[in-house]
Formats: sequence, C-alpha cells, structure tokens
Amino acid sequence: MKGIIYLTLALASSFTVATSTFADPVSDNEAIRSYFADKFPDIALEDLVDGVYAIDKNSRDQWLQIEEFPPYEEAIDKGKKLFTTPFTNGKDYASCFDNGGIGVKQNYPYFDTEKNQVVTLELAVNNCRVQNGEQPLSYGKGPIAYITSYMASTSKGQPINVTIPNDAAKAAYEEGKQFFYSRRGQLNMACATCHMASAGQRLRADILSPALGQVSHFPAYRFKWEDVGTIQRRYEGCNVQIRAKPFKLQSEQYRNLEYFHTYMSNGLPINGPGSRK
Amino acid sequence: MTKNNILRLAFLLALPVMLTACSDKDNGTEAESSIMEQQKLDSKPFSQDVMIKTSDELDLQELMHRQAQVERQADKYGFVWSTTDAIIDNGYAEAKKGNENGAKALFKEAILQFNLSMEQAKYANQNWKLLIPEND
Amino acid sequence: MIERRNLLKGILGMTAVFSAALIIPKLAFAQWSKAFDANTTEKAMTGMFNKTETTTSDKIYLKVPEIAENGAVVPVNITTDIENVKTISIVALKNPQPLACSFTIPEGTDRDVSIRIRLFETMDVQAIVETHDGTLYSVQKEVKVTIGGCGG
Amino acid sequence: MKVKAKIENNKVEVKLLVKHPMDTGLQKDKNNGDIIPAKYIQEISCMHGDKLVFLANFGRAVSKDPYLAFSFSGGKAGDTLTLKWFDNLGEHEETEVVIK
Repeated sequence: MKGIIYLTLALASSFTVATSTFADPVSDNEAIRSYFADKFPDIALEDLVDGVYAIDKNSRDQWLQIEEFPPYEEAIDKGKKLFTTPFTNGKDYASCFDNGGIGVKQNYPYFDTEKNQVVTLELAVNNCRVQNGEQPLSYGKGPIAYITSYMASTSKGQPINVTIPNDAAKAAYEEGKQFFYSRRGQLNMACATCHMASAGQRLRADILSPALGQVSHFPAYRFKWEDVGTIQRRYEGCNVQIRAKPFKLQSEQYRNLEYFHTYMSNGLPINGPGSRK
Repeated sequence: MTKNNILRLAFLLALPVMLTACSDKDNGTEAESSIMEQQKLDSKPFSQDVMIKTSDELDLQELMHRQAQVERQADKYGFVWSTTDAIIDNGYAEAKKGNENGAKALFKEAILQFNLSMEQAKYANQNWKLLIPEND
Repeated sequence: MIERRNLLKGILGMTAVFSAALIIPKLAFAQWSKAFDANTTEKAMTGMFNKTETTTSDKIYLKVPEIAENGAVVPVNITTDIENVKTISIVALKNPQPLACSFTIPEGTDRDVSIRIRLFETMDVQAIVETHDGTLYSVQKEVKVTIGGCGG
Repeated sequence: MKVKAKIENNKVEVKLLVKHPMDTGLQKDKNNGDIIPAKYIQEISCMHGDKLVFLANFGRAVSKDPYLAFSFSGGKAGDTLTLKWFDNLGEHEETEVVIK
C-alpha cells in the first residue's frame, strides 16, 4: 500500500489544479459555480439540486415515475406527528425554532456565536429536546430523520442561505473545506475526487453526483436504506466506502463539513426530502 | 524511473483502487495480502519521527504494546482507515489460538496502516488545496 | 410426539388460511391463480393462459428502464393499440416466480397500466397482451440490474 | 391505502399505493436469521359503482408498498370508487374514494 500511496501522490501532484488565488467563502462559491457551469454547460446550476437525475435521462425517468408517489411521504407524516406531539412539560418543538420551525431548514446549519460551534438542524432538534427535559434522539436515521424530513418539506423551494457571521465561523468553514478536499481512507480519495473532479462520470454502475446542490434534498430517502437518512448518515457511508474510519455523527468534523458543503450551495432551492439511489 | 513512467504506473495502480470504492463486498483479505507484500517494498516513509519501528525480532507482547501506542497517535491525526480494527481483532484471535507468527504479522500490519494513515494526514495537511477547482 | 403435534398445527393453520381466502368475495374475471407461484415461464404461462406461444407485436409499448436505478423498485408502464384486450401481464423471465402480475382490462378501461416490480438480476421483462379470443401477443426488453455500489 | 383519483382529459386517472411489506418468502430476518414467511398482496380491484373498472393479480415480484396507475372513461367528479385488496395470508382492506 505504501507504493500505491507514494505513486498516487505523484499522480495527484502531476494533475495539480492551481489553488484559488485568495480563499474566502464568497470567491470559493464563485469558483465552484464556474467549475460546474463549465463541466455541465447545458444544465442550469439550480437544476443540480436534482443531482444525478439532472444529468442522466435514464435514471431521471425512473425517478420521476417514483416521485408520483414518493417513498418519503410516510417519513414526512411520521415527522409531522412527532413534531407536533408536545413534550411531557407541555411545550413542543415549534417553541424552539423561529417561525415555529416551519420553513427554516434553508438557514441550517448556522454558526452559534455563543457556543462557537456549527449547529445543524438535527443538533438543534436534540438541543430543543434536552432544554425541555427530554432524552436526545439518536442521529442519522429514525425519529430525528423523520422530524427533519418534515421540517425540510416545509422549506421546499426556499433558497439555501447559510451565513458566516464571524472569524470563528470562517474557521469552522475552512475546517469543513479542508475535510472536503483531503484524500483519506485506504483508497486515498477525497470528497472532491468523486464529487468534483469526476462528477457526472460513472464509477462502476453509479454516476457520481456533483457536490453543488448535493445537500438540497436531505434528509433523503435512499432505496438502499429503504428509509430516510440525514446527510451525515451519508457522510458516514461514503467514508466507509473509501475505507476511512467514519467520525461520530454530529462530531465537529462532520458538522463543519456540513457547514462548508451547505454553504457551497447557497442560493440553490431546498428540494428535500428527496428520493435517491 | 522517468517521470512519465511513474505517472503511467500511478494511473494503472490508482484505477483498480478507485474501482474498489464502489464494490459492496469488502474484500478485506485481498487488501490484507497486498499489504503484506507491500511490507517487503522498502520505500521510505516521509518522516522518521512518527514511524513506530516494526522489526522481526520484536516479540508479540511488544508488538501489541506498540500497536496500542501508534493507534493513540494515529487517532489524533483523524485519518485512521476502517480496515485496521478488524486486523487488530484478528491479531488477538490468532494470539489466543497460540498462532504467534500469524498474530505478529497482523499486529505489524495494523501498525503499518496506522503509520500510513498518519503520512496521509501529513500529506493532506500540506496539499489539500490542490483539489480546489481553479479560480479563473 | 412433538413432530406430530406440529404437523397437526401446520395442517390446521393451512386450512384456516385457505378458508379465510375463500370467504373474501371472488370477482368473476381472472382471479389469482397458482400460475403466480410457478417457478418456470412455461408452467406460469400454461397456468395463466393454458398456452405458451405468443406472437411478437410492435403494437405493445413496453416502457422499462435500460438500467434499473434499483432492482427492488423498477417502474414498468405498458400501453397497447391492440383491440379487444382481455388482460395485460408482465413476465420477468429470470425471477424465481417469472409471472409478476396480470391486469384484467374491462370494457372502457384504458390499455395503459403502470406498476413497480422487483427484478433479482439483469433479465428480459416481457409484456403479454391477451385478447378475448385467447391469442397472446408479446414484446420483451432487457433491464440491467446492478447490485450494491456506492449509489453515487 | 393511498389513492388519488381525478378527472384528466375526461378520463378518470387513478393512482394508488398500498402500504404492504410484500414479503417474498425468500428473505431472512436480519436479526434472528429465520426466513420471513411469504406475505404478498394477491389481488387489488377497483369498482366504479357496481362496475369493475380494474383488477390486478400479483405474484411475488411486485415491489414493496405496491404502486398502480390506470385510467378509465365513464366516470365523473364526485363519483365514488371502491378499492379492495387481499393478500395470501387473508389480510384485506377496503376503501372508498371520491373522484376529484
């Protein structure tokens, strides 16, 4: 394996892509948008929220037929029921969120300037439970995914709007960015290797979805899971695919990664929960 | 080897490795055996300070101790592979069965994977910006 | 002793299930038949239509994906211009039970049906249109099914 | 059972999805490893008044939570449709829907 790593590094360094002249989030997004505009000239950037289904006609047809009666409807119903069931102290989730939690998903994750940490929608749900004397839910799937699926469904069409209020937030953004571009795992691949450099190409029978617009439809119902799952459950799965040991869900690494990954798609419409392969 | 021979070889080596990304059956054993041959290739790691020495005259106990030591170090870098835990479990299983050589090989391999993950972390730290799309 | 008692329980259980199915009002047209449990195409066809030959027809439009996004949920749509259609059926040639489903098309109902079926591997999917005089028309297409992978 | 029935260019377009595991009898239960017994819908019927407008018979190859779409003429908004299904273990359901 040492040989492979050593030689793949040679491969990586020979295909160097000049680093962006000055790295600040706004210019990052411009660079990413022009990168994908060149890569998919005949696809409007907003349509990239449909992921592979904006690129491949064969899978798009199947997806549209399945969206006739989407498999995530049950998750939304369950989520709504959970969301509206009051806690033992009589309060409910609506009391913890702006606008009662309706149509707020597009503002997540946000940077909590007091606690100096990225707060994802799932973390906010559990914070709300703990503040009201309830046990936190387990992350990734199950009730928490149903609740955030329902909340996402109330934000359909809203443009993603993640903000970076201060330097601490920018640092978290930069850490997420470094994670996204770092090669890891025994297969020595980075998120960017598949979802930027090879976006739209096939890896065996799967077409690699572009990173831009990739967060818009989460939580997502994946046929493989036969249930909805959060974006961090997908991070965990992807890491294991490249044989990297995954981090704990809602760990700082994954929250910062979600922060960067979502900020990248600012302006694109929420279309979650979506159904995917 | 001239530069473009390295490139051609690198690409050939990288391609199957990339393809295995999408195979669901985790062919751990195949990877383990390729690692064992890898050990014979004496290419130097990037820096000596982190590398925990694994040489043949160490006994099983010492290897187990070094494996735990290098694991703590590797965890700090955060680039540990998902394959290493299983190798350590197999190591303990073989040790319990009394198969000392088998156990020693597995612990040496686990140490190697932890060291490689640290080298990967160091490389990523210096070079992650290479994959950022050009800001033209 | 115990085996006998289990055996008895088994038989009783079976009759209960069978009788329950009987009580439910049966509709006059084609009903569920053992053909759906047949594990070869020949047995399934004979069981369903008591014949196996079909004439290929270009008037059946079978819409199936070339590559299934997910073998467990393969959308299939069948439309046909053939007249006086009695039933439209789907046979998945390599499935453990090839006869997947069969639709009775009464007078006034469009010859246009959609469903989602399960394919265990890459195989030909066949649409069979049966007319009231008993002739069978068919068309088939291959659907590639991939198992596992990272999902992209 | 979820049913959407509406008039579309003067035809009644019906789409339905039945919540059902559609167990084929070939799968093993993940946690205890026993074979999950076959439990699959065998018949779904749709009546418009006393006229049968659609009948589907299923084998084991129909997907979990089966989906069906069909259309027929001769119905108008406000009419009711009666949909019934039963499976091989005798479970059955009947529901009525008003055409929009």
